[in-house]
Amino acid sequence: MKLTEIKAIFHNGLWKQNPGLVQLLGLCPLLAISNSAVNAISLGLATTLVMAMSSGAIAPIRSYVPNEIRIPVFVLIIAVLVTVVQYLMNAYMYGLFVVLGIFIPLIVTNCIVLARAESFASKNPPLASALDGMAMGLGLTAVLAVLGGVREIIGKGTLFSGIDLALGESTQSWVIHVIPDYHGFLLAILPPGAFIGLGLLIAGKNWLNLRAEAKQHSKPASTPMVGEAAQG
Amino acid sequence: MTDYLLIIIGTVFVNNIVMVKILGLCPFMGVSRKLETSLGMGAATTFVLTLSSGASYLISHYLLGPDLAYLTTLSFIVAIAGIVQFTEMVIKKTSPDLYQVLGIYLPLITTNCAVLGIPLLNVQANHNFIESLLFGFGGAVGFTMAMVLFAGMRERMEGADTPAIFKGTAIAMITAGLMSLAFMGFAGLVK
Amino acid sequence: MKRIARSTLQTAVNLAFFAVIGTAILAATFSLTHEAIENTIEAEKLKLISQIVPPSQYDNDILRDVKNVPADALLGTSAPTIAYIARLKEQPAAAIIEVVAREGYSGDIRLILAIRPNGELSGVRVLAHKETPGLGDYIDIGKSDWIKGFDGKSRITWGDAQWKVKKDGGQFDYMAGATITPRAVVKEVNQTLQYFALHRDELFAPTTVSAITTVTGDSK
Amino acid sequence: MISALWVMIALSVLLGIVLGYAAIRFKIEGNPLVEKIDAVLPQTQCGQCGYPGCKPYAEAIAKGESDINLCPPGGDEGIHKLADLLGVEYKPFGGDAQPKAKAVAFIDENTCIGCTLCIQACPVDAIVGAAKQMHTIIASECTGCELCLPPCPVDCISMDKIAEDISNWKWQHPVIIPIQAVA
Amino acid sequence: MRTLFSFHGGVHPPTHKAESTRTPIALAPIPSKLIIPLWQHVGNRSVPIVQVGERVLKGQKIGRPEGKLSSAVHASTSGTVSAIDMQLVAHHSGLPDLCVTLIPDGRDEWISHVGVDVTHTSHAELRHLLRKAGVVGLGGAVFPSDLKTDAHHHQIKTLVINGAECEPYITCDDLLMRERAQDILRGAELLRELLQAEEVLIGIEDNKPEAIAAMQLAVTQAGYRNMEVLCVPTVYPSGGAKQLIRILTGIEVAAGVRSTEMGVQCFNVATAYSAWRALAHGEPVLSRIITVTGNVREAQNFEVLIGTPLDELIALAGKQADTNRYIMGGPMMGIDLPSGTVSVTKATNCIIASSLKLFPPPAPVMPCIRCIRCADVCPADLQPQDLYWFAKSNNFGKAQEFNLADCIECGACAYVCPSNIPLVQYYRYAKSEIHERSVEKLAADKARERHEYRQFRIEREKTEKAERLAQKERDAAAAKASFEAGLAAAENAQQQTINEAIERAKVQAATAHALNTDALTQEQLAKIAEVDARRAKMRELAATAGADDEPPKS
Amino acid sequence: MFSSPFISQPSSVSQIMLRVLLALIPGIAFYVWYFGPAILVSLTLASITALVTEALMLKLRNRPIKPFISDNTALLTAWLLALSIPPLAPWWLIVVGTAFAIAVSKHLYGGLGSNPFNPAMIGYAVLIISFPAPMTHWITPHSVDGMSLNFAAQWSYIFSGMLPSGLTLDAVTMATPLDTLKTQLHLGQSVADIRDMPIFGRLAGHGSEMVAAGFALGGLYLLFTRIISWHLPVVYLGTLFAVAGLFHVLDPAHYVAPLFHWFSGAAMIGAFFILTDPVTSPTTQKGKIIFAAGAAVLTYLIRVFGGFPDGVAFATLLMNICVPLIDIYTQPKVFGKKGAGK
Ligand SMILES: Cc1cc2nc3c(=O)[nH]c(=O)nc-3n(C[C@H](O)[C@H](O)[C@H](O)COP(=O)(O)O)c2cc1C
Ligand SMILES: Cc1cc2nc3c(=O)[nH]c(=O)nc-3n(C[C@H](O)[C@H](O)[C@H](O)COP(=O)(O)O)c2cc1C
Ligand SMILES: Cc1cc2nc3c(=O)[nH]c(=O)nc-3n(C[C@H](O)[C@H](O)[C@H](O)COP(=O)(O)O)c2cc1C
Ligand SMILES: Cc1cc2nc3c(=O)[nH]c(=O)nc-3n(C[C@H](O)[C@H](O)[C@H](O)CO)c2cc1C
Ligand code: SF4
Ligand code: SF4
Ligand code: SF4
Ligand code: SF4
Ligand code: FES
Repeated sequence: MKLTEIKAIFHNGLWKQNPGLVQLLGLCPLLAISNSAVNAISLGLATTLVMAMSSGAIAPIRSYVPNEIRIPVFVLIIAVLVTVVQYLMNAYMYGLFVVLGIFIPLIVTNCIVLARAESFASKNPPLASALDGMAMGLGLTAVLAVLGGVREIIGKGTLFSGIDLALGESTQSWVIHVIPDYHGFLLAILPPGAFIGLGLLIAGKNWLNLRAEAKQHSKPASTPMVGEAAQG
Repeated sequence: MTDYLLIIIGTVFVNNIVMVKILGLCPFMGVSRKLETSLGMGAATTFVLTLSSGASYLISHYLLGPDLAYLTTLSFIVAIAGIVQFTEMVIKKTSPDLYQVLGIYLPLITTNCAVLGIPLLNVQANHNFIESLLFGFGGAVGFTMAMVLFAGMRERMEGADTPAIFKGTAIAMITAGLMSLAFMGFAGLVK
Repeated sequence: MKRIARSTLQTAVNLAFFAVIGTAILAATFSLTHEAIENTIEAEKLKLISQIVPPSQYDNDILRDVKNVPADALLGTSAPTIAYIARLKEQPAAAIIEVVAREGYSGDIRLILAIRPNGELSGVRVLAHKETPGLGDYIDIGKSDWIKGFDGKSRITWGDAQWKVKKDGGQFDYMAGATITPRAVVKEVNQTLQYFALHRDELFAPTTVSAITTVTGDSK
Repeated sequence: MISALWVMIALSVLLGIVLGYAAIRFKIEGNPLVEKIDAVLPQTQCGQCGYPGCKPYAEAIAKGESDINLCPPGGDEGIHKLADLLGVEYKPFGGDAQPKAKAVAFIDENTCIGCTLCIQACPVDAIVGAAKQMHTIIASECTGCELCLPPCPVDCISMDKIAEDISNWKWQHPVIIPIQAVA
Repeated sequence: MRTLFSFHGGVHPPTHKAESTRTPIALAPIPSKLIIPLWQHVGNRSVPIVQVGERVLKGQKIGRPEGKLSSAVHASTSGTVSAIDMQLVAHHSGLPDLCVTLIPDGRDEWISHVGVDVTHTSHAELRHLLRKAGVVGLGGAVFPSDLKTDAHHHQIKTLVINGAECEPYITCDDLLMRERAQDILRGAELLRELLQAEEVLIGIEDNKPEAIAAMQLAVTQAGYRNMEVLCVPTVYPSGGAKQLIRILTGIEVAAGVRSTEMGVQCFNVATAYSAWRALAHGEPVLSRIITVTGNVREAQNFEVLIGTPLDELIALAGKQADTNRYIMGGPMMGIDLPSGTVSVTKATNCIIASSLKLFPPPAPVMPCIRCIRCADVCPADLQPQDLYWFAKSNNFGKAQEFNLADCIECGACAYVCPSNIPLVQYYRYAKSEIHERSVEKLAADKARERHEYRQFRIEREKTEKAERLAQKERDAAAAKASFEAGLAAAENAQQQTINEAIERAKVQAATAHALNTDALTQEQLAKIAEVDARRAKMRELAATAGADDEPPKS
Repeated sequence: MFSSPFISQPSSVSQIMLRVLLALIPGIAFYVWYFGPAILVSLTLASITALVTEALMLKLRNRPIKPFISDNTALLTAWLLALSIPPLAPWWLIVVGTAFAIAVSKHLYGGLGSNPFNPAMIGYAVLIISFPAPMTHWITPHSVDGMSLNFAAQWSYIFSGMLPSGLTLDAVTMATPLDTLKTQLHLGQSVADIRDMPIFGRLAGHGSEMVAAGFALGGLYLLFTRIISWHLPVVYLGTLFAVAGLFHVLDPAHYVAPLFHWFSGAAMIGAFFILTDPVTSPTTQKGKIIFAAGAAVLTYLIRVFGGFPDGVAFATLLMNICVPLIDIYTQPKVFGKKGAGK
């Protein structure tokens, strides 16, 4: 694989076709679990793992699967991977497992996983597919992390609360109290806050895109020549 | 009887699957641009969800039992995928119009989290067969209702002077947020 | 017709093939993690129990020393639950019971209590509740220490008439604007103590490994 | 382990049978979507979309191989219609495709040598004429696709913009004069 | 006493009618030049039949009707044709259109004209005469009256004569009724005869007592039976044909339905008058009564020659210095005129000189707050706020679904809107976009069919060629004859479908063609004729050459 | 280019809104009379926040500020929001609520006329969900106990959270009558017992019933000036009366009389000022009737069986969601398509 290809895949996953902001897939965990940064990042990473593995696994076998059972076989593969992850978490990260709850098995039906399997892995070689799965997963994780962080700060005034669930008791002191003595704006950590937060993030992305576009358009106008003339 | 009624009210309004439980959002956002489309998608989902609730009850009680509980997710999702695929083929044949409208979203019912989420919640809550069916049906009706109402709002918002960066999905997302805020008003109606 | 049958069968075998592989992987994972999971769950339970009964106060295998507790109005339960019995040197140290306060502001509040043989509360914790965040959720240990107010109290400390929030003339604190929640909790804890008084001996009877004893039914 | 295998095999065989049967029983041919897309396209047959005509473009869209924003004659409106039809998000014109003002072709009679090359190029038979005779464009049939321009060896075909007059004049979207506070 | 009905909505703008009713109708002098538009009516533009430099007499036809839906145009006085060219006309677009410019010679010399005995002339003949005389609806719609008098085999019960004149400022019908009631009634009788209507109901708003009295008197004097003058409440737009029909008969005529289908027909009083003049006296429509009011020294009604330039007409009433623009028609439905050089047409019932004081510039436009005042006044029972919402966001499909077509553009909604939204402009915009789309759709369908036919033809040519080649081989192998027969049969079936397609294309092409030539300029018409001639020749050539690849349309 | 019509009735948005503001005055006057002037502080705070937010958003959206800021709608939103939250609420509460209402629920949608949700009610819902504690500390009316606060004390509580020494929050605030009713019923008391408590007056809460009457008075003014049509208030109050009446007749010990529901909480202000928001209510007559009846039923359900003491705000928002569909499915027949022309 060429470097440019890899770059393109990551640019796609992280920005251009970001699942959370652009494709609007995988929304449920994105919205439900993003009420704290730690939850958000943990689920994001679990999803990334599953996506990378499933895309990588589906790519080599795709040509042997007849069309009519394509989807059942794909979800079967995904489900196996998810269940494996679920059991590992259950055994070794129990606290997190309880918090993420039903959303771990629901990675199976996280639309973005199957969507990538269908639209990318079923057309590309294994390595690229695995990378694409990973990039998409990371894109989702990034949005999750931002959304989780913002919601946590506004909603509770803290950051990384519950980190001990993921990394063990000793990390309890890593929790940051961004705003001490804060009342807590509960809306932010309730479902409405999730929707509104994501809406604002999407708008923010639109804004950055628009600005980038405007810059591109105005470039020819601001050539050095003009600048010099203006100075002279 | 009232219990069953309460399950329906509970799943449709109080614990609306989209607005409160936050499941099934991708189709909720994706297929709600047009009223007709959302009605069609709602109908298809209701059918699949009710069916898969029943099927998953049978699977978990008669096929798996407590010993094989670790196969729950796997067996559910395989059954669901099968049901969806079957539905898709039937609709494609019998109603090309509906098929065209639902487009890429029909196969994606498989990945509507609600379709797996509800059977899993059924298992968690230890529902009996009828309760499972009602829970699935109520959840799907709630999903359809939320999506149809949302589609109505989105259609109206098309004419609004929305700021450019909010046009489209951003404002739709915020609307969904305010809808879910309103749905919090149902809190406590069914305990 | 034959064509249909053949292709149908082909599909079935195909799918079965993948299913077999998947199942095998899963089964392997399950058997590998099975034990670790059981251990984790037990550890979590012990951690919770240790909040209300310090580990130093018992020495038995508390998770195996259990009694079945049938549903009971005093406990607010509608299905049988399990009581764990703590013993120190074979002597009863505390009974740990899960109960439900049914009159919460927005639904049931699940509690776990540890009661010493003398009817004194060793500790109370909220397992799950749906009370309004920011208003009724101060019963949660994560939010405030209010729940610790039960420690060491018994029906001897205060008569039943005083097991009320201060606003209603009782002994328990509350936060202005949210009295429904503490009322429900206080009432349920008091009822559990009443239940304990009725069933004390059955709860503390020695447990044999072969037959888990059941505490007798409805106390009403 | 063994029972797990049996359960999953039973389940998947059952499903496989249902699906395998359905795949054949409910097979459908053709794609009604193409017709619907084609009905939205302007039928100018100009090929500016990069496909040899509207129908091929419609097929490409239906297959998901092509974007919906490539047909300049269809205009913004056309993209909106396609977006609605396919349930996807509207997007502005892609690449350098930009819609032009409507025009009809006009043959300069003095220069035309009657080579019939333009007749062969015109996708809608809007040019009449026989070999070595002067050719003429039936203005009412001409879609303005400009496909007849390149083949003409003497460059006698030009595109006339359709002028606005009372009969084809349209009301404009009211431009609200930016609200000024009237002092 | 007849019970009157009412319609939903309506508004009561200040009438401003008193200003122009103080003096009787005055005869406007012959102006220095007449600019007579050739397109003053609904339908196809009429075709000029005079040459530049030609001398014409008063009443001489200068434009002949083109096609069924069209009307004739006449010289309003005697004089010389000085130009046939594009001139600014009174139209919303502010664009020029084809006009005949006439320099009057001042002699006002009539072409020979005689009336007919209306009782002894066939209905068909009478209608033909109306068409020849250029009689069109003078109530504003300028629809050719000959077509309106044809009931298309429907039984007509009621003929409604519209004297409501509900728009503010306008008083031309009022004065016409006061001064020429008898001729109006004769015209009404004539129209009743043509339509075979049982009764004639004349509706006049109750703010015109003099006109009502005059008409009533005329009815009693003449002793018409089954003819009633009815006084209707003053509410805008009671003069809209549908609304007046509703008030007088209770019948509602839906959009897209001809009122004759429901047994009613409606004519304006001035139309009745001019119909009578045309048939009984042989006078084409050369002049009409026009109210000149607003910011003028002496508001008054004039009888004005069609084609009189606005400036000269205004001068008669006394132009004021602070006049900023003119409105043709009333303030609710009129047209903003681009300049004083445009001339009056058959549709001109009123000219309002405007000043900033009289018509202050519109207040700032605010967003719609959905207060539904507009819906409360809409006489068509529409939801103007929804139509606006859809029109604004170019959602034309929804606008159509919400019955945009039923909007009569009366402007009542915009009149009451607290947000000052130019609602009617939005509706007109949406309507014209919808119209254009339907035209484009037709064109696209036609193009598709032609393209498909062409592809089929090319395909066929290929197979034919291949076949010819194969034929030779097949000749040798005669044993395969049966196979060929099968092929021919298939070909036949195919041929049939092609023929059908060609037929369809022909029909469509014909209709589309008619649409397309609706509004061509003089030059365009000439060019088409030329091309047609050449094409005919070429077709001959092609036919002799034996080529069969001529396109399906001829 | 001008297009007809060239004349228009003299009326404007700001004038309509001004009249609605005026119509709120009787209710506010009673409020001050019974509960002290704290409400004036929150009205002022809300107004300032609303105007500042409105101006800021208009600037960000590149829209002219002057005509929009003077259309009075922001003030109206501010007042209605201020009237629906406890007057003693801390100052930041009202600032957050008003800013959210104007910025998110109004301007993100495109400002005046485009918002599908009632901004004031969004503000209220956000606050009661985010800050339930301060949102339940309602002021006790003067006449109920002697410990009412003077203006200075109210002022200092709003801005610093400090009460004069010797007073507890419990002493100067109380749950609203609706809330008290619910709590006491929960404790097993009967309606008759509860109504004997001093905080209740003849119809409903002492003092607050007069406030509601004041709003009804203003509402009648709006009806007579035809700023609102009768459909919404009449159907709303009628349905509320009918539903409450039904329950009351079936079980008077547990369900209060319908008039109590009319004069408690936000029922009156809701019927005349909130549901009637033209922007967020249906436009057709049939639609208005459905909207109002639905809102009434929801109000009752939430009040009596739900988790919030008052249901007006959530009922309004829930019905707001349905407005586009209601509008679509209740289109009146247009001229000529109504069948017989009678
Ligand atoms: C939205 C909302 C949520 C509430 N949630 C609770 C709650 O969870 N627990 C509670 O005890 N009171 C809650 N309340 C307050 C009760 O309605 C009631 O006012 C209070 O319990 C009575 O307390 P008091 O006796 O101190 O006035 C809530 C109130 C509101 C408005
Ligand atoms: C809103 C509106 C108002 C109208 N007002 C009048 C009117 O006052 N008097 C009138 O004769 N025609 C009026 N018309 C035109 C009538 O609808 C109708 O075209 C006319 O009465 C038919 O008669 P005609 O063909 O003789 O013109 C109005 C039309 C509309 C749409
Ligand atoms: C949406 C809304 C909700 C309201 N909720 C309450 C409430 O829960 N309690 C309250 O006392 N006043 C509330 N009000 C204010 C009342 O209209 C009014 O202020 C009155 O004093 C309260 O009446 P009550 O004491 O009978 O509840 C609310 C107002 C609005 C607009
Ligand atoms: C009768 C009437 C009632 C109104 N009610 C409200 C209301 O409840 N809440 C609100 O924010 N604005 C209200 N407004 C003001 C305005 O319509 C509202 O701010 C818009 O929703 C802003 O787009 C009302 C206006 C009128 C004329
Ligand atoms: S670009 Fe030309 S050929 Fe392509 S679809 Fe459009 S009109 Fe047809
Ligand atoms: S004449 Fe030329 S421009 Fe017109 S349709 Fe034919 S090829 Fe296209
Ligand atoms: S009158 Fe104006 S502001 Fe009111 S609803 Fe109609 S268009 Fe909107
Ligand atoms: S202009 Fe149209 S929408 Fe407006 S009132 Fe008249 S008929 Fe109704
Ligand atoms: S992630 Fe839940 S539906 Fe897509």
